[in-house]
Amino acid sequence: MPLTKEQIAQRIASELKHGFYVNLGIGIPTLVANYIPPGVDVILQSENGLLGMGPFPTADKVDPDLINAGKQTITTVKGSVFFDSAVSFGMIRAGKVDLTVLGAMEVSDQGDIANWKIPGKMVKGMGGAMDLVASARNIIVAMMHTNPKGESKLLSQCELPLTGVRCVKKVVTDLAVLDITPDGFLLRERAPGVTVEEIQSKTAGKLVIPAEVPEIVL
Amino acid sequence: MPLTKEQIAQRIASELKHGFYVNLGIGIPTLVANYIPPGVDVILQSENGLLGMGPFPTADKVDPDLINAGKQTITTVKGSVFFDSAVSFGMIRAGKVDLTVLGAMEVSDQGDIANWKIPGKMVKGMGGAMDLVASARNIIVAMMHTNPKGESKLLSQCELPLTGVRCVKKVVTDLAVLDITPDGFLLRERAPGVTVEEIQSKTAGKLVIPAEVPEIVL
Amino acid sequence: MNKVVTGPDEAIFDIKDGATLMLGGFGLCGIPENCIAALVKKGVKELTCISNNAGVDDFGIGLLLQQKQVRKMISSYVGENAEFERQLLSGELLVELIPQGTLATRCMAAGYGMPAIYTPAGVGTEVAIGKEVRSFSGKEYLMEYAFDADFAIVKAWKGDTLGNLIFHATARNFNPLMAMAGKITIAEVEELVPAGSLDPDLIHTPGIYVHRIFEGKNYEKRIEQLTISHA
Amino acid sequence: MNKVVTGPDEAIFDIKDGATLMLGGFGLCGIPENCIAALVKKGVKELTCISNNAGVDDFGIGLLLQQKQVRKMISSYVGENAEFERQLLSGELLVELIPQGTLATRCMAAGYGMPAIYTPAGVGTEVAIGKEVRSFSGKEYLMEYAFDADFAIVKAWKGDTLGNLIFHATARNFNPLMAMAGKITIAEVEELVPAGSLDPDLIHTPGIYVHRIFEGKNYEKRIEQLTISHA
Repeated sequence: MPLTKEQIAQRIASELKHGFYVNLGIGIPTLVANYIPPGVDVILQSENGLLGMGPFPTADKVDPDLINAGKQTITTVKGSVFFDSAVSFGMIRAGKVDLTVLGAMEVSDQGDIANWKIPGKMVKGMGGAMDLVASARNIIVAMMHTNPKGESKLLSQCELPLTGVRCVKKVVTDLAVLDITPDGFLLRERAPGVTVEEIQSKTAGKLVIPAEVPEIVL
Repeated sequence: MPLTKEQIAQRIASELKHGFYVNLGIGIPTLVANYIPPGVDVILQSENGLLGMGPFPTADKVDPDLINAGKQTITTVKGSVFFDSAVSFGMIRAGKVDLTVLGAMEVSDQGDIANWKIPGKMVKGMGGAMDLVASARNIIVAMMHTNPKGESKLLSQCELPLTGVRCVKKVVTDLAVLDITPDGFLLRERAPGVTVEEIQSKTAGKLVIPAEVPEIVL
Repeated sequence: MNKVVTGPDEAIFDIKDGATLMLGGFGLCGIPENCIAALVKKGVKELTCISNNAGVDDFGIGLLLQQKQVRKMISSYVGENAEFERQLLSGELLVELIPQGTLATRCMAAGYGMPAIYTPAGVGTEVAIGKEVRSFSGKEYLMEYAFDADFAIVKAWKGDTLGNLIFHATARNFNPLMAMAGKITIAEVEELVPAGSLDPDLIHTPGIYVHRIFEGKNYEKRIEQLTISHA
Repeated sequence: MNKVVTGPDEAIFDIKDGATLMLGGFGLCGIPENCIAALVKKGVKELTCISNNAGVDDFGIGLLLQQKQVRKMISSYVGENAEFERQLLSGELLVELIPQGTLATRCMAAGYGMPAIYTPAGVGTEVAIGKEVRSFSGKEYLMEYAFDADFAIVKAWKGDTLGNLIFHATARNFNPLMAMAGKITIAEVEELVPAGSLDPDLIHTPGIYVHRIFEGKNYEKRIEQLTISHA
């Protein structure tokens, strides 16, 4: 059974370590916040200028001055702090954020990522994605293994315009957990019941398959 | 009669305009604050991180956390603001400070200034002087016209190591007020009773003497 | 010294056709609502706007777009705006998309008197085209220039008569950076207080950067993505 | 998450001979008194200290100089210290003098992940020797590199258990810049409060930059130039 989006988020959440500062992108990455393991304290950064992002507010607590990078109304947690956008991207650029999780349209087996522009479609912009991928020490991509047409999103070369080069460290899809290594995608884990052959057939980039590929444990 | 140091400060104070942000260096420049004309509001910047510097404190108001760039205990005025040293030199570099007044050992007729180092003597450092002279939009030097040996401090070339090049706009000494122009020192005013000939004889750099050189009015 | 003007019309009186403006805000959060309304009323055209986003169809910078007052947007993300898309596709509007951190840092550079900065954002992408790439300690960076804006228009929470500003929550965003960066900086604030009312330790923007300030009226503070937790 | 350590000895436990340290403060104002005392007690040697000044003979960094623990000072102004002068003239101590704004901005660059910055300070002077000079819009600038410090040791007024810091008056100076710049940042504070006690709008240094924090004791806050007005 391929993982659901929630399960992808849950698997990524198990990568979180106590004391991590984490930036979660829009989409599946946002869901990671729902699965932070007990006993693991992490602080969420929102690149518009907040450390210590809390859950969405109840209706009576909505503050229009308090939003996340997806422009959603949010709350703060104890010990949160606000800052301007230069400080925010400064801490990202300086490698102070321990983990960045973001979605992608394509990832290459060298760790390149494309997630901002489709030629021929209206381009809305890269927002903070290029800064995040160029600077973060540890980047995990959360995405479906294939696009709606069934084509692999794990390629030898990205075909879409790049967001960043050689930056992704790990990819978690509905089918597998893969590390980016000098030899290509290293297949670490597979979704329960999903075969290595299926993953191989849906991975267009170079795939390294170890002798043992355990199932993902959630 | 040559001007006293206080009178040099007083003459420089007449250059202040309402609304100016001003940085005053150590020595004679500090005295300028005592002669700010009535009706002229200026805000004093101290480059260690303060806008809105007030006078020295009375004994009961001394705060060791509140000092100026000369490390003297000071006070604040209404509307003052503290900031870090990068912001402080950022506002200097960005040309937000309207006027900088500082002392010098030598000034050249091209506006070069030397005020931080004497070869053979213990060098304490340039502090913020190089930043100030490289960035300030308007720099007035306050100094004696000659050194203790009677040698001119207004030269065609500075002999001491430079603090900055082509930056000084005006020099006020005990003998004269001089603008730095492409043609050299332009003699604007002379101290009461001091002759143009005396100023000429004590100015080693190129001196441009207009037909009329009025006395300084304090 | 007193930097207080009567209101947005006086604050923007000398903004002319063809001016380059920085406008604070992230989405609709922390935008200078009063000044945007005054710019619409004044009808200045051919503006270049440096702002992280371009508003929505009927609010924020979208109001300027509706009146075709904007010639060029310099932004990191410009979605949620149908009129914007129409003008872009028809060629009436130019858009320069730049990474959000680069946008912020180019504002900061201007405020700090630094002519250019180096950032890794965009290396190896189309953002790097035509730019100097330079390697430091084995990592590649793009050189990006400081912005050069005629006016910065920002929104603060509190401000005093000397132009000292304090921002609230994530409405801070680009506002303090742009405040530092404008040749002329205009600040509209929710509450204007006498000089001396703000704690000098806790001011975000020193007044030296602010040339005109006024207390704005009728802040709508529209929310772009109202997201509620049912707890 | 809790960054609180028991005191200065634990805070500096892994600082070793030959380390590069940033030390906050301007003169004796806002210096990390407790950590300096602990460094003297620990006796680490061959330190490179990046600090605007070098203290006085018997206080501040002067205490480290007395014990000959410093190999190199990187400062903008180093007067008021006879032992310093003796070691410098004897060749025991190396000194690199750099303009104060350059010092501040090289700290900031490190904190912002910018490998280098451009500043006009020092153009045409001996400070420019060996440095890249580059012209932007007709004005010359020096390229200066970001600092690379193993530890930053700063002093704040208040701090919380997550490392968020607030500074007081001109004791702020280089402290927030160095706090951002250290690979490991140690903060000593006059008052340590629980996370959530500080207003999130009014924090100067976000805790992400701070790795260890403790409430210091017995601050002497010596005044270098007591100057009184007899009014």
